[in-house]
Amino acid sequence: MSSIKSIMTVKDLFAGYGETEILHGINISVNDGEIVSIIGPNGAGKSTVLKAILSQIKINQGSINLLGKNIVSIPTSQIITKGISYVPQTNNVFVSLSVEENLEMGAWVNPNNTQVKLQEMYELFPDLGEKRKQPAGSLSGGQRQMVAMAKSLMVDAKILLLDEPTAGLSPKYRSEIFSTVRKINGSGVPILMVEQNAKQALGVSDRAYILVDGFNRYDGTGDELLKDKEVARMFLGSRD
Amino acid sequence: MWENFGFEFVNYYFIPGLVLGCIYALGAIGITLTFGILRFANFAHGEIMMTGAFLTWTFLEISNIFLGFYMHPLIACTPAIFIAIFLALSVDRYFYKPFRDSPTIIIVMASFGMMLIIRSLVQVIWGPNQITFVKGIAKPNSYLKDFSSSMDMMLLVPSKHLFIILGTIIIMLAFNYMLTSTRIGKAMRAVSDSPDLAKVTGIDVEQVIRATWIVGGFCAVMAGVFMAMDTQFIMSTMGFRMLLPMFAAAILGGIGRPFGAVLGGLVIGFAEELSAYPWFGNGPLLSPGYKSGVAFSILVLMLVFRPSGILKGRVF
Amino acid sequence: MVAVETLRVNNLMKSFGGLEAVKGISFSVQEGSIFGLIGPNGAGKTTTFNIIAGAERPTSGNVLLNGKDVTGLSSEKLYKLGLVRTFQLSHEYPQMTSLENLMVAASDQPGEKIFMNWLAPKTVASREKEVLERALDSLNFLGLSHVKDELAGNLSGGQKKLLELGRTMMTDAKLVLLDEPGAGVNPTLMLKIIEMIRRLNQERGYTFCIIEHDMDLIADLCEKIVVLAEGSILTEGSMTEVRANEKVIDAYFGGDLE
Amino acid sequence: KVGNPMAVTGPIPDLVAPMLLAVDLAEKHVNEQGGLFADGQKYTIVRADSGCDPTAAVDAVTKLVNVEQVSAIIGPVCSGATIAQAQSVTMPAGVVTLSVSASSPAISSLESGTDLVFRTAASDAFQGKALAELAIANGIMDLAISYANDDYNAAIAAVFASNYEILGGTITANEAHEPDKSSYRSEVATLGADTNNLALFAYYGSSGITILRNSLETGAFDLFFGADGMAAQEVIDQIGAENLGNAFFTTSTSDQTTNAFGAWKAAADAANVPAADPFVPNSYDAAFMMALAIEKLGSGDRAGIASALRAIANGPGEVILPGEFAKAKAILAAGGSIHYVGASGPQDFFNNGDVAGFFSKNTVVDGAWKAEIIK
Amino acid sequence: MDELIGYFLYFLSLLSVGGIYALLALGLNVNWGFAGLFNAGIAGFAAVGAYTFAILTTAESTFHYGGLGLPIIIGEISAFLIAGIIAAVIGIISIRLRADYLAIATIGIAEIIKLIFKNQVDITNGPRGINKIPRTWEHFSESRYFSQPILSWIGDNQFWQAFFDSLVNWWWQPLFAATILFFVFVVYMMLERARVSPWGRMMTAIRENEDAARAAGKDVTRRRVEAFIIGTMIMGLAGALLAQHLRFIEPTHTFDPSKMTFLVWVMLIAGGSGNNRGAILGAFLIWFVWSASELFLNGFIDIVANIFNGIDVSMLKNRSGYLRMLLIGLVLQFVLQKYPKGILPERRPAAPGE
Ligand SMILES: Nc1ncnc2c1ncn2[C@@H]1O[C@H](COP(=O)(O)OP(=O)(O)OP(=O)(O)O)[C@@H](O)[C@H]1O
Ligand SMILES: Nc1ncnc2c1ncn2[C@@H]1O[C@H](COP(=O)(O)OP(=O)(O)OP(=O)(O)O)[C@@H](O)[C@H]1O
Ligand SMILES: [Mg+2]
Ligand SMILES: [Mg+2]
Repeated sequence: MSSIKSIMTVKDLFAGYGETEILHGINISVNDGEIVSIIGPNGAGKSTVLKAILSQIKINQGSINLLGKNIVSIPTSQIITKGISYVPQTNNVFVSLSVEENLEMGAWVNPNNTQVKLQEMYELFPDLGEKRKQPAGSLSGGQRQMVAMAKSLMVDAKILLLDEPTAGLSPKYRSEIFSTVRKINGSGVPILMVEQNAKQALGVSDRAYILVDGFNRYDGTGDELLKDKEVARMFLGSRD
Repeated sequence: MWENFGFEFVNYYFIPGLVLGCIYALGAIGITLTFGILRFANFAHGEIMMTGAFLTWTFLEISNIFLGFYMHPLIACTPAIFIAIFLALSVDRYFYKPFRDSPTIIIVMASFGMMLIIRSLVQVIWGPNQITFVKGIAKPNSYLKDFSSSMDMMLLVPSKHLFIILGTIIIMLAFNYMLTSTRIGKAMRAVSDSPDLAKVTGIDVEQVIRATWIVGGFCAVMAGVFMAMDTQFIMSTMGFRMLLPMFAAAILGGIGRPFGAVLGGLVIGFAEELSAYPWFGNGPLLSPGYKSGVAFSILVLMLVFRPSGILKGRVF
Repeated sequence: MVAVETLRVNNLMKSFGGLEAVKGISFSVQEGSIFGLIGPNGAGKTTTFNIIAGAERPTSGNVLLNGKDVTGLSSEKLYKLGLVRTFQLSHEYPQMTSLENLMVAASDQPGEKIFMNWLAPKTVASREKEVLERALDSLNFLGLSHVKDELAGNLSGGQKKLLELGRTMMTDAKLVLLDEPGAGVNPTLMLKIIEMIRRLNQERGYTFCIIEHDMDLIADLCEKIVVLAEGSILTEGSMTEVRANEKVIDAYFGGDLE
Repeated sequence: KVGNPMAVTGPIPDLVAPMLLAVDLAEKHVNEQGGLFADGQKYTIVRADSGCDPTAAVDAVTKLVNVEQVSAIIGPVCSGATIAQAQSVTMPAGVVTLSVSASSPAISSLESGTDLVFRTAASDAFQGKALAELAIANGIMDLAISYANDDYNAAIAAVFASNYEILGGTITANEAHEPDKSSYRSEVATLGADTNNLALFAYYGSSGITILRNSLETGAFDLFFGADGMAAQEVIDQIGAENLGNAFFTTSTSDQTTNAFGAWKAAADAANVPAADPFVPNSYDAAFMMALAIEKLGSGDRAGIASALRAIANGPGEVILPGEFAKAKAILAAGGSIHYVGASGPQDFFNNGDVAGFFSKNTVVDGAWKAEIIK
Repeated sequence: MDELIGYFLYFLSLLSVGGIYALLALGLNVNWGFAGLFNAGIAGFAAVGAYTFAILTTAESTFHYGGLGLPIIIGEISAFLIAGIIAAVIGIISIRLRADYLAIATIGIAEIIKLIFKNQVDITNGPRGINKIPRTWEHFSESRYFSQPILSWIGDNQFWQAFFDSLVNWWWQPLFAATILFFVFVVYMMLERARVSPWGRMMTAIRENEDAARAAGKDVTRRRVEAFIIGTMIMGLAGALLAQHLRFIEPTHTFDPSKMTFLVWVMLIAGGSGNNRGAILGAFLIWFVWSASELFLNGFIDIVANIFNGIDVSMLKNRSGYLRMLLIGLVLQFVLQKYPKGILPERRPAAPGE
């Protein structure tokens, strides 16, 4: 077995908004080729972890390593250049730009083969191809989510961060997103995603972390956590 | 051919309206951009315009001292543009940037403060008095006059007006191309939609904002110089006088729409000039005392019945 | 027992420019029932809700509430007729605390007339006390007590969703429209929400109309389900019937029946 | 110590700037020629900004009267500001106002018997009439009027219009215009439909020059005349003397052939003050007369200033010309009486504090305004 | 002694004008702080109040309409009501506009109001303005007041004449300032009560998220018009008081938006929008800076002149008005950067009744 290459490590992260600290020492790591999920109750700080990685909030303590380099307190736009692609939970498309322009913007940091990528995306999401000239603001909630995903895939990312990519999607698309996630991952991109469709998420994940109130509560492989009775009851909505 | 009515109308009402509209339109571009991208009504915009005109005048005088003749204002304005852009960028850096994440009203107030500061500085440096920009009166362009009279018409257009109209058209086309077809232009629109999202998409928002000020500053100086060429004098209050009609033009056209701004500028320019036209009987349609009310009435009606502007722009 | 129709929608159509988002749909919701509206993304569900709730005008067709034609009435009038809705994308008041967010939603507040505050402060205060209690109860129920004094703008995505739901608990509604109450909500909490909807339905007699992509919730709660696709009704019936329908599987479930 | 609220900021800074210089010149003359009283106290003029705005003027004068404790006010520039500060502050406080350029007829009836408001500029009621007579005398029998819609220009235009019609002239159009616009082409085109003569009442800086230029460019008018606000060197500089052959404007300066004006002109030229610009001599007169009045009174006491002012202005006594402070001081010290004859006219006050103006007709000769007394 | 009285009188005038501005700022606070309505037509609404008051209360005049000679209190109430009526009309037309658009519309409307006052010469005497406006308390010393009941019951004309002559000439000034402060106090109390009430909460909700408020049964349009009207009525009242203070009003400069409207906005933002106390504090503070800066600046220039003996400061003096504007601009930038939420930031009551 070859040694596992770590893509990103978050170590002892303390961070929050202004005065209030939300994360109290979080540890997360993503290795090459992995899909890693973060799950947990609402308000646990899952989105906050992603925001911290992207330098969008103040980090009080701890380190974040991307490919061996510390990226704490580097401006957001540079972090993106370093190969992180991110899809926020809400407000994740440019509403007055057309679908196509949204995707072009996704390719901002590396615009070289935009046309090829565009074609790929329209194949991946045929619905978007039909609406390519329509402003993203007039799409339905689910359609927007697809635009947001596609937009983040326009560059060859070293790691993809997804904040609830399937929220609001129909079962069909949800499954498709999960299989897309697998596909993307299969092409060699490690993925860190926050999900509330916990069972399905765990199903596709290599490993997962469960956060509660800003602390790491459990972690393990997807299957381990799925089988754990307590985890299932507390976080996966299983009825006993 | 044309009866007398036509010439009079074209020469005294249509062309002046067009010229005024062009100036408004150029000023409105900067306003529409800051409104769209930085999301605030920039009250200091008129002052950038005014400062540009004063700087241009200074360079005209300098050229007279060192070269012995007055350059054409459109040449003298080149260094003025650089200085004005520098001014706009530093104002942004020190006075607006700290408020990027604050509510709009704060930055609107800051721009109001900047308006006072810039204007007072100009008044302290250059004095509050009128300064002659170009002497004398502008005679109609003789080539155009001969040409049109041989066609049995009579066009009385001074060359300065031709410069203004052509200049505006060129700037507009360039600007529209930039916004819809260049990378930075699209990024401007993206930032205008959502700065946060732009940031996490990897767009350097600050760079886009700087580009905005550069374009806005350029248009403002051009508007200022055109205006100075037209009125032939400059004055420290000229920016503020133009500000409200320019706002009106920007909104009328649809915020974030450069062609809208042109259209808005033209509508306001025409309306102001044509309100004095004796449409019925001999007297002006509306007492010229109400002239500045015309722009506002149109604006208010427009806002009420079609808030997105002539070309659908962004509605907040 | 004669079933009373709380809501009836007749031949509703809506187009945006060239796009026909809703192409003539009709359905009805019985009093006291829980009704589900499902369908692929972009099928026109939210648009249908918006029309029923008075946020948008239909191009044609009409909406009957308790037999009365309410097509085109404004949201606030409909609210007074007992119709409450939530939004798919949370609509909180960001600069107000969670508690205030709920208190605002209460109906019959005499203190909302400015003169009452100067002329009859007593009346205002006593109603205010009731509203406060109810708001605290609702927060408690939703597990939001600890953020009651937090500004709503600072809540997490899911917490905002819950707050959205909490607003419907502040009034005595006849018909509640829920637009994806479960999106982004933790599965465990989702069970609680299902429970709450059921309780509100049974104890207070609310009629519910729910859009949701979470089939657990729909299957658990809804007696009757309408499936929309591309603006038209694909089929309707109970969960089992709908699940068995080939067309629905094709358009919606995508062969994945969980 | 005297307060001097002037519209430093506001709509007409061009007009005010030289007026400020004139006031400073008067202050300098007084102090250079021995100062006030036997012990040579400094004559101090405290400047404030009245902004041509009632609110600002009231605030400025409140400070002058209460904080600076000035003996008198030499005045706000605009009529509105003058009226407001007088009614709101100086009259209740019993302080004399000597306005330098407020020409509104309304000021004549401002005070009833308190003898607290004076001015060195003639009321528009006089100038409008003089201008109407001048127009008729020049054979201008029809004209269009365009006036800036502000207190000064609206007032004088109204007086002019009624007098002109009484004298048999025809007014083809009479319209207000909104000052400070960048173009008046359509206005002049409409006004000029039936006549080539334009009676223009405007401050040159806010709309006057633009209207002249637009008229000349469009050829709507070829003869222009009007009042005070336009007769400034700036107009010639901007429009060009060659284009102003057919323009004349009245001003309420004095007869430029008199000794008084000669003395003023010499002093002003030496100090680089434009001697004949609108209201500049009036400003000097006001500041200078106030010094004389205080000298005469022997103290800065507010109460006596009104009568002292009348005494030195209305005579009888030895004639004092602008700049002759030392001479006046000597005469007063010897117990004599003086009669000041000002740069802008004799400056004898009527009962209501007004002065009769002298008016001149200004035409462009050799690239400068040349004044010629008419009344 | 005279000096002390002088300072006292100046202080009173600061209080009076500050109080008038405090009312304007409170009115704006109802518009902006409570309801999020960007009203930039303050000068116009104040003008409506001022003109209403002037026309109703001045003695009969040939220059303008009426001079109806009504009692001052009727003038004040009418200013209050007429401003409200005008605001209602404007509000119904333009209230749907959001933030900056409403601002620009209201600027335009204020400008149109000004133009009407300027051009309807028969009614308002046009740009030449209305003169001899009575001022509370001081007006009793005018014979047209003391020759009327109730004062005439107490004594005859000579009695009153002699009485008023016997008073120091500034007797009315403290009373006038107190009257203005009284108005400020009453308006403050009423607004504060409204702010912490469900009404205030509802207004905040409407300001924050209109759609949600609508879905919660709030009649958004009506409420916004209501807040617009209440705010502008207060501005109308302030206008009436300003007319008394100045005793002369004209349309062009008295109600110059770049001074009045802007200044009031600065006051509210600096003081803390949404906070009534902030509005009042901001008004007094900024007015003090505005007014007293002239004294400081003049003193400063004198000092400079003394230090660098012989340099000519007349240029500085003559442009000191502009330096003052510069100073105000800098103060504003400072306050904004230091207190972006105002000196007294808005605080919503955490729970009712608190
Ligand atoms: N304001 C609008 N302008 C133009 N098109 C619109 C507008 N609102 C919705 N649409 C279009 O109408 C269609 C239906 O949208 P709707 O939001 O009702 O879908 P939905 O069924 O709620 O989907 P989802 O489950 O993804 O929320 C979509 O294709 C959308 O693009
Ligand atoms: N901008 C903010 N300012 C202050 N507090 C915030 C802000 N955003 C989030 N919070 C707080 O941080 C905590 C964690 O929020 P976060 O968005 O990370 O939750 P989450 O785990 O993503 O939840 P969900 O599943 O509901 O999206 C919450 O209690 C929330 O109230
Ligand atoms: Mg989240
Ligand atoms: Mg939807």
